[in-house]
Amino acid sequence: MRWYEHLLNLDRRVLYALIFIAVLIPSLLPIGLPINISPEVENVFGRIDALEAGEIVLFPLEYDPSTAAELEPMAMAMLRHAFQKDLRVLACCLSPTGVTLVEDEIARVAAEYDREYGVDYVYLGYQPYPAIVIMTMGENFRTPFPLDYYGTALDDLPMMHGVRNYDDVALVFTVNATSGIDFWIIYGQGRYKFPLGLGSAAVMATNYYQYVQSGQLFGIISGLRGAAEYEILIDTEDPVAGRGMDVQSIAHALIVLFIVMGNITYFVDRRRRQQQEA
Amino acid sequence: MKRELPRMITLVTGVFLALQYYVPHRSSAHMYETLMDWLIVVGIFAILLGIAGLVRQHLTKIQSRRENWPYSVALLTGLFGMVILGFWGQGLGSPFVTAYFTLLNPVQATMFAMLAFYIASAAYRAFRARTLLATILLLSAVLVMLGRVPLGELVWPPFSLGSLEIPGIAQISDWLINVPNLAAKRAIYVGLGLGGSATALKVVLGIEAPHLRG
Amino acid sequence: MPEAVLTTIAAFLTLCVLSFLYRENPFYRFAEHLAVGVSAGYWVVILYNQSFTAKVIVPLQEGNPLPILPCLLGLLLFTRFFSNISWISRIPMAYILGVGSGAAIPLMLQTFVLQQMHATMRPVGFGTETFINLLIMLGVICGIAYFFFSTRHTGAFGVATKVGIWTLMIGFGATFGFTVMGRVSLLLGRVNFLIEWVRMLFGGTAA
Amino acid sequence: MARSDSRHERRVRRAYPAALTLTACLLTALPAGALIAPVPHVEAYDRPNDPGETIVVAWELSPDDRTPPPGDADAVTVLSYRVLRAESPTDTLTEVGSALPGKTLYRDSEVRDNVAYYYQIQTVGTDSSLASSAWAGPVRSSGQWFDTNKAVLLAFMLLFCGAVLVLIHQARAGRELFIRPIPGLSAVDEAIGRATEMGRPILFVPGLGTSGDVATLAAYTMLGRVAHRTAEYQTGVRVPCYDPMVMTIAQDVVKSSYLDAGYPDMYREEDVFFVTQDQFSYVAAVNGLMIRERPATNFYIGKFYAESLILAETGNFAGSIQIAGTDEIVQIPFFVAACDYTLIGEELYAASAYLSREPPLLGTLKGQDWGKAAVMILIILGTVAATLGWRGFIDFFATQ
Repeated sequence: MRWYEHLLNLDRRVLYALIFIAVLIPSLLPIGLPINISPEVENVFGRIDALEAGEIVLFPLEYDPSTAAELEPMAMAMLRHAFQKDLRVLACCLSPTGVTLVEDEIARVAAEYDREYGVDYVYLGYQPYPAIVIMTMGENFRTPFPLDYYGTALDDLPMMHGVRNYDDVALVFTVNATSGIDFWIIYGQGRYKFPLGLGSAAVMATNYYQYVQSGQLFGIISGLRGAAEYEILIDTEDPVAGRGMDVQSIAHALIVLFIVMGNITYFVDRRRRQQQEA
Repeated sequence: MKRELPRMITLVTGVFLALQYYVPHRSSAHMYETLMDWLIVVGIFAILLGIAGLVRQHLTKIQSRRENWPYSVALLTGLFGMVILGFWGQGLGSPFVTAYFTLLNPVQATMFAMLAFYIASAAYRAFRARTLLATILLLSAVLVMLGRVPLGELVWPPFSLGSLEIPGIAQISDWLINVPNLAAKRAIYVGLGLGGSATALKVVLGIEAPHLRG
Repeated sequence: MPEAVLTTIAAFLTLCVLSFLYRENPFYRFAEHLAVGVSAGYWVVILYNQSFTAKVIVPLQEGNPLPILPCLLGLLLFTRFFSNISWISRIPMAYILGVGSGAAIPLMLQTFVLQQMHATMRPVGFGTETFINLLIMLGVICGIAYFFFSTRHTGAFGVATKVGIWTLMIGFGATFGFTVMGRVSLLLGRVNFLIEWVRMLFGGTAA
Repeated sequence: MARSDSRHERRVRRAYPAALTLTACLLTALPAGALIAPVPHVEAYDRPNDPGETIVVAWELSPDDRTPPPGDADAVTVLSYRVLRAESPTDTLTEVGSALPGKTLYRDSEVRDNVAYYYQIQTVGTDSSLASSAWAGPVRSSGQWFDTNKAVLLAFMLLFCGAVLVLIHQARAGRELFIRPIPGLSAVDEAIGRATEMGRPILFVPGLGTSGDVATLAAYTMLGRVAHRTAEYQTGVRVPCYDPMVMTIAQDVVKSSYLDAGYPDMYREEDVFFVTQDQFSYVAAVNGLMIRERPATNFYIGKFYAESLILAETGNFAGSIQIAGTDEIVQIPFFVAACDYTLIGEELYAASAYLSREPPLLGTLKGQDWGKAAVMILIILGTVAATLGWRGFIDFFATQ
C-alpha cells in the first residue's frame, strides 16, 4: 500500500486518540494564549453593568449535564456579575435534568457573595413544557410557579413582593442549550417585549444572530469563548473558561489539519486513479 | 364518534388559540392560562405513559430471560431506586441529588463529549472538496473554526498590504456569521414558518390527522 | 458515602461510555441502561415534586376541584393499553394537538415570517453599514428563491437560486465551524473531571 | 420596554385627550422650606392592548433630577419618585410604589377595572424634602378585546390560511399544480435499487419528533414511498421509533404501502418497533442495529438533534448509502457532511408532496410559494422604502 492509501483507510480510532491527546496535553500544561474581547460580549456586559443596584434580573438557566461543561462557566460568570452589581436574581431552569445542577451553581455563587435566599435571590426551579411556562409567566410568575423550588409560596419571599411578571424585571438573560431559546424568543420576547439576552451553546449560536439584528435579542454570548471573555470583564479569580481556550486552540488546529490531510489524500488518490484509467 | 369527537376537540381548541393571540382581554387571557395549565397536566400523564411502556418492555424482557436481560435489571433498578430516593428528600446533599451527580451526570455528559471525536472523524473523512458546494461549505467551516480561537487570531491578525487593509481571521469569521450565515438562516426560517403554520392549520382543520390514522 | 468512592463511580461510568469509541461492549451497554433507568426515575420525581404538586395537589388542597378534569383527560391516555377502547386515547391526543397547533399558527407567522421580513427592510447602498444590509437582503431573497418549488430554476431566476444555495452552504459551514468549539468544550469538561479524579487517587487531594 | 411604552404614550396622547386636560392643571403645594422641585407634568392612562387591571403613570423628570454639578456635592438632587394614588379627589393619597431617579414611568397593576383612580407623583430629595405634583386622573383601567398592534399579523394570517385552503381545494378539484423536480429525489429510488442488489434491508429512522411535528408528518409520506418500493423489490424496511405515537402511525403507513404494492404478507409488525424515549439510548440502539445488520441504505427523515452526526458517522462505518432530510437547521451541516444526499429544510416538505402527489400536500406547497413570493416582494419594497427614508411603510409591518 502506498502512503496515501494508508491515510485513506486510516482507522478512525487513530483520529480519536489524537483528539484525546490534543485535549489532554494543554489541560495539563496551559499555554496562556491571549484572549481578545469581542464587541458582542462587551455589549452584553455593558447592558448588565448599567443596571441599578436592587433591580431584578431573570436568569433562565437551561442546560443539563450533557452541555454543562460549556455553559456552566458562563452561567457562573453572569451570576457573579449580577451579585457584584447588587442586582437581585430570579432564576429558573426549564430543563428537567438540569434543575439540580443549576440549584447547586446558584447556591455556590450566592455563598461566595454572602447573599440571602428569598431576599437577594430566588430559584423557581422547573416546570415542564417550556413554551407554556414562558407564556404564562408573562401574566404572572405565580401561574406556572405558585411555589419556588423549595416549596415556599412566592408571596412569602420578600424579594417577590410586587414582582408580578416580566414587567417587573429589568432584563431577562437566558443561558440556554435547549430548544427553549426559540420559546424565549417566540413566546416570551415575542409576546411580552422584554429585553432578552442569550448565552447559548456555540453550536446553536449561529441561528440566533439574526435576532440581534432584528432587535429581538439585545446580545448573544456564545459558548466557552464568550464565557472566557466575560470572565475577563468581571475579573474572575479562577477563569475556568479562560483556561479552556488553550485546549480549544489546539483542538481546532488539529481538526483543520484533519480536513487538510483528508483533502490531500483525496486529491492524490483521485489523480492516481485518473492516471491509471488513462 | 371515534373520529369525529377528537376532530371536534382539535378544531375548537385550535381555532380558539389561534384567535386568542389577538385578544388581550383578561377573560381571554384567563381561559388561555387554564387551557395551558391543563396541557401541562395532560403532558405529565403522557410522560408517565412513556415510562410505563418502558417498564413493561423491560419487565417482559426479564421474565422471558431474553438476550441481554441483565441490562434490563440495571435499568429498572436505576428507575425505581431513583424514585424511592426522590420521595425521601431532594435537597442539596440528599441521596437523590448525590445519585444524580454520580450516575446520571457522568453518562450524559460523556455521551455528548463523544461528539468531539465524531466531528474530528467527519472532518477527516467527509469534508472533501468534491464539488463547488462542498468546497464553499468546507472553506467557510475552516475560516470560522480558526477565527473563533486565540491561536487563529495570533497567526492571522489584521494587517495592511500597502494601502490595503486586510481583515484578521476573527473579523472574517464574524463577517461570515453575521452576513451570509444570517441571510441563510433568515431564508430558511421564512420557509419553515410558512410551512409550519400551513401544516398546523391543516392539523387544526383535520385535513392532516396523524393521530387518527393509526 | 465518602466523596472518593462517589467520584470513582462517576469516573468508572465515564470510562464505560468512552469505551464505545473502541467498540460496542458490555460495559457501555451497562452504563447506557443504568442511565436510561436513572433518568426516567429522576423525571418521575421532578415532575411529581415540581409540577404535579403545584398544578394539581396544591389547588385541590385549596378547595379548587378544577385540576381533576385534566387529570381525567390524562388518564384517558392509558386506554392505549387496551385495544378495544384504545380509540379513547385520541381525545387527549386531540387536545394536545389542537392546543399546540392553534397557538403555533400566529406565533410562527409572526416570529419566523413577519419579524424576519421586517428586519430585512433596511436602507441599502454602498456605505459600510448599508452595503452589508444590501448583501443580507440579496442573500435572503436568493435563499428564499432556492426554496421556490412552483417554477423551474432556469434563466435569471436560476442564477438567483444558485446564489441562494451558495449562501446556504456558507451558513452551514459557519454553523459547523462554530459547533466544533462546543463539542470540544464538552470533551474538555470530561477530561478535566478525569484529571481531577486521577489526582485525587494519587495525590490525595479531593476535587 | 421603555421604548414600546413611549410609543403607546404617543398613541395615548392622541386617543385620550381627556386624560391629558385633567392633568394639565398644576396644583403644586410645596411644603415650607422644601428645596426639591416637583415633576412638571404627570399623566395616567389605561395601558393599551392589555388584559386590564393596569394603569400606566408617566411623568416628566423633575428639574432637580440630575447629577450634582462638580464642586457642589451638597446640591439637592432626586432620591426617588413616590407614586401616590386615591380613589376620589377628596380621598387621602396612599403610596403604591416608587421609582428610581431617571425613570418616567410606573405601571400600577394593583388596580381594579372600571374604578376611577387619581395619581400624584411625590419627588423625594436627597435632603428628604418632598415636593408633590398635580393630580392626574380620573383614569380607569380596562381590558381590550383586540390588540391593535397585531392587526397586520391577523391580516397576513387570514390571507395566507385562506390561500392555502383555496389551493388545497383546487388541487382536490383536479387542477394540475406544477412542482419542479427536486434534484436528488431520484437518489431515493437508486438507493432502494442498490439495497435489492445487495440483498440487504433498508433502515428508516423517523427521528426524535413527536407525531404532530411537520418534519415527522413529512417522514410518514417518505416512509410510505420507501415501503412501497421495497415491497416491489422484496427488500424490506426496518423502522426504529422514538415515540410510541409515531410508531403506531408508522406501522399503519408501512402496512398500507405493502398492501398497495400488492405484497400484504411482507408486513411484519416487529419491523416497525418502539425503542425508547431517551435520546442517547435510542441512538445507542440504532447504532447497534446498523453495526449488526449493515443495512444497504439508511434514511434519516424527521427531527434530529445532537445525535445526527453520531448516527450518520456510524452508518458510514457500516458502509451504507445515507439519505437525510430535516428541518432542524443546526443539524443540516452534519448531514450534508456525512450523508450522500440531504434534503434541506423546506425541501423535505416539498419532497413529500412531490412523491405522494396528495392534493392537500400539493395545495399547501403552492400556498407556501405564494407566501414566499409575497415576502420577497415586500422585502424589496421595504428595502426601497427604507432607503428612501419612508419609515411609515416599514413601521406598518412592525408586529412588536
